[in-house]
Amino acid sequence: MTAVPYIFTVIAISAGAFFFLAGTVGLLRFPDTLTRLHALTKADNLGLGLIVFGLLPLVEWPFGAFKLISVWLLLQLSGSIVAQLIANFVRREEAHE
Amino acid sequence: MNAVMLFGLCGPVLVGLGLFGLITNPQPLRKILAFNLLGTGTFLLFGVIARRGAAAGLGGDPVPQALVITGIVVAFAATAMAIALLLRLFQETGQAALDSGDPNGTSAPTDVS
Amino acid sequence: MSSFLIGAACFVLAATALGLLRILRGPGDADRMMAAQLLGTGGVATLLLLAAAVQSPAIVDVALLLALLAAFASVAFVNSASHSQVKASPAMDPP
Amino acid sequence: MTITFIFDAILVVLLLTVAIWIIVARAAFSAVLAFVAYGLLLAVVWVELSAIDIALTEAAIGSGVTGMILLGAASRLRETEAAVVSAGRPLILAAALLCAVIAAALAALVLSPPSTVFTLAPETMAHLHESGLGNPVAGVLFVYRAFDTLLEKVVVVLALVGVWSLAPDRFWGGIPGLQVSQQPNSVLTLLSQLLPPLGIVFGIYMFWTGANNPGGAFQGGTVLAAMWILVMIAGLQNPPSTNWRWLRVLVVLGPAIFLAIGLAGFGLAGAFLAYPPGYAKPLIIVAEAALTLSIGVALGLLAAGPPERVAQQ
Repeated sequence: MTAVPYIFTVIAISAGAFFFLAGTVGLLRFPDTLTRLHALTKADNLGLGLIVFGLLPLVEWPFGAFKLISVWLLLQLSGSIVAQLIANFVRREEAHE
Repeated sequence: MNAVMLFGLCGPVLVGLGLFGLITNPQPLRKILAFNLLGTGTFLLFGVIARRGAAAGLGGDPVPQALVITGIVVAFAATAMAIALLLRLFQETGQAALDSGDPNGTSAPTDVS
Repeated sequence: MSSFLIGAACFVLAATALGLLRILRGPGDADRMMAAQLLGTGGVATLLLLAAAVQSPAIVDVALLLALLAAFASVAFVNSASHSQVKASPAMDPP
Repeated sequence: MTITFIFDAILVVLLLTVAIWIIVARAAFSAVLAFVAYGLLLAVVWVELSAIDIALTEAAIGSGVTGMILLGAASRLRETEAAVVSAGRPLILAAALLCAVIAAALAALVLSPPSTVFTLAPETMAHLHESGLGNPVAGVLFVYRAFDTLLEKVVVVLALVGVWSLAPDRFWGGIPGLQVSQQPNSVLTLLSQLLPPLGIVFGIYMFWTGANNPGGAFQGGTVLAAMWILVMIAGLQNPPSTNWRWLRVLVVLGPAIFLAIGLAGFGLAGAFLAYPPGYAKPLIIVAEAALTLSIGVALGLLAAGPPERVAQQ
């Protein structure tokens, strides 16, 4: 393997890992539930997306890559829907108080 | 100290924690959780024994691994059954506590007709 | 390469694990659920990195399974929590 | 100290932290949420112990059906928590001492390495090719310990009978009291329209790949169950009434076919649950296919709980 995919992988995965850290810091430091939800979706979309992107040169084509991309798409779908569900729930909770 | 020993220590600690929760926590739901914790600790011990038996190109002895899978299925069935029993108790008596032998008699009225 | 991947897995696991402080602190159950959700995503990323590090495609199946069921716990949470929400609200202002 | 060891150490610390929280948390609901996170970490632990089959089982059960049942129970029982009297200090101290002694004894046993490592792995691999299977764990489950596996599936059916029989007499054969979403919520509807087709494909893949790679009937069936529950929670399909004949047929179909294959073993191969030479793999696949379906239906019904409404005629 040449060095170019290596460098690409290292950069993409490091960036992805950074977004996971950012997501956690947001989850811990943001003041209220809805903004914390915002931090969570960043880790979902960008963190995992970049890691999957970085791993693509390392897996076999086409099935390995297909599975990796499916993992990411599945988490995109569930992540966005869970964010909506939790936001609705929090709003109803506040309405009760 | 290697990874297998690390998980080998984790298993007993989980067994101890689960047993502690099972004894001290008065709520049945928490007892069910503690029981599951105890179970996973035991499964981890099996996993460590399986990992030690790695041979013939396998990462672990498949016999204990298969035992653990059977164990997980049975533990799940038992948990589902226990939860259903607990919810039924709550429906009947309006509370979800086991009679702790409280001398003040605050336990559920037992009028069997 | 594989030690870089496992190192990255360590980092992601540790980072998302910090989020578990939200499970301990709360304050609301929704915050706790979000921490569990973040751990789910982090767990999937960790498994993908591990799979690439030890070159075991079967581990990707575990990640795929977790990704498929990622929304399940949150759906169950919102569903059961909003049931007790509805039950709790009439009790606050008795007729 | 390798990087893998550091990873395992982080994992163990996390697992134990979450485990302690499950025991000491004040509210049952947050303990249950921690239990969901615990199941997830445990799946990673099983991967680290090179037990992918177990990791798949734990991931499917722990993050799927168990979490859902426990969350439902915790929210229904929330109002009973205030009345709880916690245990006295002497009891807690005595219990802590007892548990510490037991944990220490177990740890001492684990850490004293046996003089000869006992393993059945070479034996398993030596005869696995006769079954035609490539996954040693599936080989153990369906060839060497087939009787245990048969009984395990029967346990699931018995648990379902047990849950159903907890219904009050008037609701016997009625509709399970699964809590269904109260907001006809378009997002949840969208999810339960998009996810189940993918889940069904993955469930079948799990069962199919289970012959040669990690996976199998139980993992596949659990995914199917989770998808069915999702559809029921979203209100796209009502829980079926439990006296529906085909439902009951589906629940016992898998164990019945497995038992029939086992009984046929008397005539064809000379022993209960023995497979005739050359036909082992097709027979196991047939049994596993039926079991996947039955487990999916049975687990879905276990999660839906005992009947709480009368079935409409």
